[in-house]
Amino acid sequence: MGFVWRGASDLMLDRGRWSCYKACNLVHGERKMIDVKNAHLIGTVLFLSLLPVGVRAAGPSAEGKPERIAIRGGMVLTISTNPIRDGTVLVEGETIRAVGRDVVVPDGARVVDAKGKFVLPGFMDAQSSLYVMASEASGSGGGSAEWSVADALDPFIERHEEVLHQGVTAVYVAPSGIGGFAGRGAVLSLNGATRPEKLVLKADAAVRASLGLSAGSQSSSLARLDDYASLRETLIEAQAYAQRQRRYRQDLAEYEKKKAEQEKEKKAGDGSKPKDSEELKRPDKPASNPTHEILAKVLDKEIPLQVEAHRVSDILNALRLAEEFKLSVILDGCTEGYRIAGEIARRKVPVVAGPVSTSFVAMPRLEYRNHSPENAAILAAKGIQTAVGVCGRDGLSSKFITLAAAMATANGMDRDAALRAITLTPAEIFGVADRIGSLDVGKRADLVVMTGHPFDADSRVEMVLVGGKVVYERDTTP
Amino acid sequence: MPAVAAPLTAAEQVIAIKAGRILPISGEPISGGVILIQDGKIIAVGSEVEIPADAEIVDASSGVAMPGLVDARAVRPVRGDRNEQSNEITPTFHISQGINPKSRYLKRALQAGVTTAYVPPGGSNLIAGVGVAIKPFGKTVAEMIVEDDAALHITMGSESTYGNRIPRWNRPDSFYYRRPTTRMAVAWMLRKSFFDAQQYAAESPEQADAALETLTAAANGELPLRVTVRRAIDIRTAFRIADEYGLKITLDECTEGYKVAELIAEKKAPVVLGPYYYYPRTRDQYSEGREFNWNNAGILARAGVKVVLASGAEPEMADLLTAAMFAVRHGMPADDALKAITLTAAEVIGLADRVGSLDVGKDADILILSGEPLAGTSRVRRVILNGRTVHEAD
Amino acid sequence: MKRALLTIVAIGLVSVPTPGRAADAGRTLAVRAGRILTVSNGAIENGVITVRDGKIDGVGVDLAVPKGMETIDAGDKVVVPGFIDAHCHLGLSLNAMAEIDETVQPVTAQMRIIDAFDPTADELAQAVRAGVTTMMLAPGGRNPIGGQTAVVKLSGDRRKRWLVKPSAGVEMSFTSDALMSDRRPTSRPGLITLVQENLDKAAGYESDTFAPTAEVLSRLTRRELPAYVRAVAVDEIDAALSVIDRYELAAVLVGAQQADEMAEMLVEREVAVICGPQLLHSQDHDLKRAGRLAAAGVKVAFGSFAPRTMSGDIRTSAILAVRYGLKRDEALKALTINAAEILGLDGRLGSIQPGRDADLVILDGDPLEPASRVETVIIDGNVVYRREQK
Amino acid sequence: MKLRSSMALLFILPALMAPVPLGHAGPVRKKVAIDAGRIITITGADIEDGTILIEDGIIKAVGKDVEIPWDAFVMQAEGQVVMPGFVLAHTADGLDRPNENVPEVPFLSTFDSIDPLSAFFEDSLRDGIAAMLVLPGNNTLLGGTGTVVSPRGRTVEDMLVKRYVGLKISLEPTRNTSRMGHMQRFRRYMDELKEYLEEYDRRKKEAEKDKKPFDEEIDPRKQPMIDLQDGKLTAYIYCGVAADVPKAIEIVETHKLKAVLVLSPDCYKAAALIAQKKLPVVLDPELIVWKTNEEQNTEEMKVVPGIFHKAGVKFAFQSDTSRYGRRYLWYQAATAVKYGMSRKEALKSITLYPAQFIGIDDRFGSIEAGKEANLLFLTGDPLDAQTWVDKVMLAGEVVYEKSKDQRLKKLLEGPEEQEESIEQNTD
Repeated sequence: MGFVWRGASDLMLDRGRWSCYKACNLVHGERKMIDVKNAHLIGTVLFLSLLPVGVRAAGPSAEGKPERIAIRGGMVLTISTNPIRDGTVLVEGETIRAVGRDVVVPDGARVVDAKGKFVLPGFMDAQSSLYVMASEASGSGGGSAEWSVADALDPFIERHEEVLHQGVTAVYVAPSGIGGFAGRGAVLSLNGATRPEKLVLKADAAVRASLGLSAGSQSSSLARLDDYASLRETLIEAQAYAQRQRRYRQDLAEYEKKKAEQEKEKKAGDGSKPKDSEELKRPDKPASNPTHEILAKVLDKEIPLQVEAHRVSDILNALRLAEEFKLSVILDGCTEGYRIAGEIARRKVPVVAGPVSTSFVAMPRLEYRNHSPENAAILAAKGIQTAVGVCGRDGLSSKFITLAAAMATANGMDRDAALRAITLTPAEIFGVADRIGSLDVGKRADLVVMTGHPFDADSRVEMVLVGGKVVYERDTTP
Repeated sequence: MPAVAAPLTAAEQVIAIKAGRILPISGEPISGGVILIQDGKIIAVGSEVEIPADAEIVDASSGVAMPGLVDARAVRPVRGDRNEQSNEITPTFHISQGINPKSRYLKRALQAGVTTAYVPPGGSNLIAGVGVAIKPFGKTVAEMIVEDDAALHITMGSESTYGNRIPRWNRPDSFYYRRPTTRMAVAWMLRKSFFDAQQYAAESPEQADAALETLTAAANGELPLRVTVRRAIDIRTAFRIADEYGLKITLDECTEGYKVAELIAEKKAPVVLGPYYYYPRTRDQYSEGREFNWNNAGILARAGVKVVLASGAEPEMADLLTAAMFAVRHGMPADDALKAITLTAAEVIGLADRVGSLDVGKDADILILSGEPLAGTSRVRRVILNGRTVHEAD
Repeated sequence: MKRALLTIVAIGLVSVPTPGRAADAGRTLAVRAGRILTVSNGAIENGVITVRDGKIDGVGVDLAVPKGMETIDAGDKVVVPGFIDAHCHLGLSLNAMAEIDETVQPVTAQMRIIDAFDPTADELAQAVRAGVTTMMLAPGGRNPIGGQTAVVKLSGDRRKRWLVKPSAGVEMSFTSDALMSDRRPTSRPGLITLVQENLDKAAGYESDTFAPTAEVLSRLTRRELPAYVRAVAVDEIDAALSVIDRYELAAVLVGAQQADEMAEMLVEREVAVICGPQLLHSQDHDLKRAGRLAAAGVKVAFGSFAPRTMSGDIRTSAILAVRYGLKRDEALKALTINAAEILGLDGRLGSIQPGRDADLVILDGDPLEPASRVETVIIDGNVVYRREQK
Repeated sequence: MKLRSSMALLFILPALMAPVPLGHAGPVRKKVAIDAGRIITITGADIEDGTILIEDGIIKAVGKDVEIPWDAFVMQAEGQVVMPGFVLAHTADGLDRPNENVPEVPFLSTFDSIDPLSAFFEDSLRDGIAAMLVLPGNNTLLGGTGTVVSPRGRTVEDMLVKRYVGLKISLEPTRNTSRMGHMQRFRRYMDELKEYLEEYDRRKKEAEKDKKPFDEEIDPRKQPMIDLQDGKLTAYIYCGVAADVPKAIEIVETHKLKAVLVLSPDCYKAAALIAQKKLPVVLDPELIVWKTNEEQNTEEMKVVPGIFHKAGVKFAFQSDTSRYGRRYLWYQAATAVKYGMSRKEALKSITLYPAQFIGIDDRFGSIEAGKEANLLFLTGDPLDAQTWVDKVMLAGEVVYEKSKDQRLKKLLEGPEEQEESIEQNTD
């Protein structure tokens, strides 16, 4: 990619590519294959299907058998393995069937020629607020582990497709409450569904909490200790709660057993009194508490705890929490992480670093005072599992994900690491790597075809698949 | 909608509108007539108008054609404060400088048939400044303005006293520490202003004072005076002061006008009702407009007052046709009601020579409706402004 | 009164240090690079730039480099003119946004931003790392007439050469930021009236009477100083243009987001636009505006508005604008020569050609590639930043 | 006593002697035949110059040539249009304070809060509303149960048509609280209820097993929510924004509820979704939504009823006490017709459909033999703005006459006439 001077000539080049796409369509002109016009038609249909109106036009796969798409001859960046030159990705229905150099393209499959193009997994913004209602994303205080971001989603927001068109196919969103527990975050898929539960790829991907966040221009110096204390308290309560529940279950079992025995004795009993006829008392049920139910799961490492912390002291506190309660913690933001990268690395805590540049955020927080654009690079270099998020001023900012990653490389991050940091790594961190994040057989077909490497300014997204469906095709008609 | 970028001047091309029915407002309805337009002006109206061969035909033979609506009190197309609060008496204030050419309100009003809108300054200053008449189409304010310096605005009653206070908690140097805080002071300050204007006119000092110039102009009737009043007592006070200084005034809002209809008729003062001429909504109206009458418009009209129905501070959009429809429902004669949103309105804002009726020589601002204007079920099909179709319902 | 006195002193102190000569007399430098984007006349492959006395001496492919001349060999890297941040508030204070406007009075033309500038502030270092060599400091836009902007170089105060223009123009604001509920003006018409009153006064200003504000504004009406006018929405731009026309001001629009909708009016008035940080906008159609503006023939530059964004982060804006339709060469001009012309410094800055200041940036790739890193920054022939290799 | 025309006396007096015919009250012993210029039956075709025969307040026959019994009192309405009274499927007006500020109060009933003398009911009668479902407001999570009343009489008992109808659930969180917290509250409540019932059943079973007497009552405060789950009550779910609609659907599906959605204008975005779930809908009085298209720099008019009609959603209109047409159901319908909805459907949406939604279509909503005679006598076409409600008949009894409407007189006539009319009153 390097730095070849690209001018208007590049557009011509694109046209060139396009016409050869046309040509190859004519060459193997299978019946099922759609010519360019239809391709656009379907493209637009599906595009429309993303509009808030909610008209969900069924794609070509409307009829029974799963649709097959073969993306052929591209530079396939699987992320999980080494890049494959002119490789082919075969998509069947929802999932990736085959990836490799010599994949046999079955008849009836739609063939997309990706010669000279890049094929990669869809990008994931791990610091997004896409689909979250503005009223809920305000970061106003309050919140509880019980709350779920799924209740704050607005599937009817406009322009979300603009993000999709930049190749983003998944985002992680979480309640934005400041101080203490904010609520449960979720990984969303940009499939244009009009029902939140259909958008959600993974609910309860993490419980979000924050330490030492300042509200606006107000210093958090007073709040931070309180934040930490309240987090601990709640977690201790949750422990006690979990214990109570466990004991109750034991006692109940005990009771049931004894009662059964008594029954037996009564039956067997020949009128004469049973030996120990002490009146059995049924243990009374401790009140159940949803908040603690959730936190119990956090304590059992079923759900990771995502802690937004920026200053060194807050990050250290987060790490302390992790150790004290044996939690699996995800550090979010982690602005001053570069100062204690060793500490973080030693504890093997994953980090969602961001923003790469304070230019992304609406109004720089006080915690950004010691912000360094090299943060992500340094953390990654230390071997920390590092994802890069946009952390933009609104949901649509997620469209800048490749820009953010590219800027990370400009500040010293390894190119491949940076690409991984917006695909597989966030997927791993939020526990969806079994389905998305890389181009592996069996994974969901969330993938992007680009005219060049995603970090090159001139690269354009040609095509986006979500769950095997073509949800976007760039209109290259002049 | 067509490209908003296009200039307002229309082409030489003659346009012929065939209408099933034409309501010229100025004259009797014509059934099965034709309107010819050229250079944005009406060049012919009637049933026996023959259409030039090269004319572009607009076929509305199923519809009704009437003049574009005139909203004589549209307060919405301004962003931010509609008054310069730093002073109570600001005659030099031009609301035209505050108009937002991209105003959503204007685009909506246009689709509802408003082709001329008069925008007054806000009501929280006693003498608020001068309003402007615009056509809601164009890229810059300059393009839109039909008549700047259209009228000087006075607000009586309690609204102009809002915010004024004695400096108990706030900085004593806050400019809100000032008169008026009572109706008495309102009247007194009005008198003083016009007295000063008289003095100024009398000794005409070499050092010109724009504010006093404006007041003098208003006093001499060169600049129309519009007074926002709601309660009957304010209406009476307004006339008292008007008589003292020989002012010709138009009354805005006038919620209790029906109580003093005869007085208003006798003073020959036109009345601009709205919003909700029969149903107070805004806080200020509610504070003083409780004693309303659904037939305010009808009663005033029958008493011989020139009545205009305007949108005022209506939250959604100017729905003048609906306003007229309900005015009629509540007892206003139908043709008065139609005039009230077209010709009479045009007269009150001083543009009767250009808009408000379908007459030869006037601007080609024409509405085409699917049915009779006062029927709840007929909708705006097409809006023509200065001879150009600026909205067409799909 | 006190304030007035101070400003007299300030104005008394106006002293533009004559650039060049003095400090750097005789110093020379040669820069070899795989690619030189001169901006003024195209790209040169494998070229050399020679520098003498802080000025560019020669540019070319086969240029004789005298023996022993200090040489930077940038290998296959790219050299571009130093970027110019056409509008920012850096080096002012830790809490800049609060302190850059003297809001007690609405009209403070006599105030000079330069008097609040600290050339040693460490946030400037970050701007340098981003490849910015020159920037215009401006008041914050919460006053209708806020004060005088300044142009400085980021060479630090080692030599007293950082000051380019202590008074580069007058910052005006027609945005709602300049309206306050408890200070005149509270409304846009009021704002326009206020500005007109002051400009009228200035028109009739004689130098013998003492009135610092009028004195400054008179330079504005005489077109000796440009007006940097903040206006974002169409109605604000419309209002601004009405004033600009009335007093025939030499004006530049600042942060005029919706300017593309009035492009042709700007073209016919030759009014340039300093675009705000593009990351402020997240909607496609907003991101396309900068491109449309340039395509319509309006001269475009970028301002970082830092500390609202990261110091000197104008390259990101250019990159985004390119992604959304701005031509690449236009984008590079916007970062360099256009800004220089807007600031009236195209004789000194913005292009790589003999006689211009030796403000150079070396990157490891094309400046409009987001992944390209700034390797070395040279100001007036002195290396002020070099990326340490890890 | 007011002055009355002798003609009116003839049939009003017996009506007054008779006990109140509505609700639990006994019927009118009387035969009435209406000669109408036009009859809009809603369910069938319109009938020109038709006759409606009423006996004991029940419609016996409708048609062109209905034979009039000799002992029937004949009402002449040649010049007039007779149609079924309007039905309002959802309103929180006529309550002193519609919202309890404790979020979970399903056990409250609007029956205890309805103010029979509030101007709202007087207006409603004047505007031709024959029956309405009064529910709690839109600011309480579980607001309480509703009451169907007719705008007549001086006590709630007089007004009562049906008690304990519908339970109000509002998904719009009370001011500056989070939607996340709001939904979580709801789920908490349902979980606790489930737990409670499980425990209750367990104790009951145990008691039976041990042959102990079991006289534990179900907590009455929980009863309404239980009835809701058993389908004895219909949920009226208010959606403040389109995004609330999916949540409403989630609730309906997970708890298998009978439900009517009460929608804010913004919810037009979810029309397709609602259609697909076949849920009945009560529209907001605001029928037009303006959408700004920044790219095109235009304002687009979204006609809410049009969108729902196209999507195939069955809906009822709603009126409120604010300005202009929003006050009138007929105007809501007219507006829908103005933007392309069929006249028949529009009329159904203010009569039959709402009656069906609130479960009184056996008595209200259309002119058919066997239904109660809840009729409007209109001076003209119902969708014409110049038409007035001349008479309102509820269960065969004329309860409103424009000619005797003193307040309307006050509202429409100048001060002088007012004085006169006041004198008329005081004799």
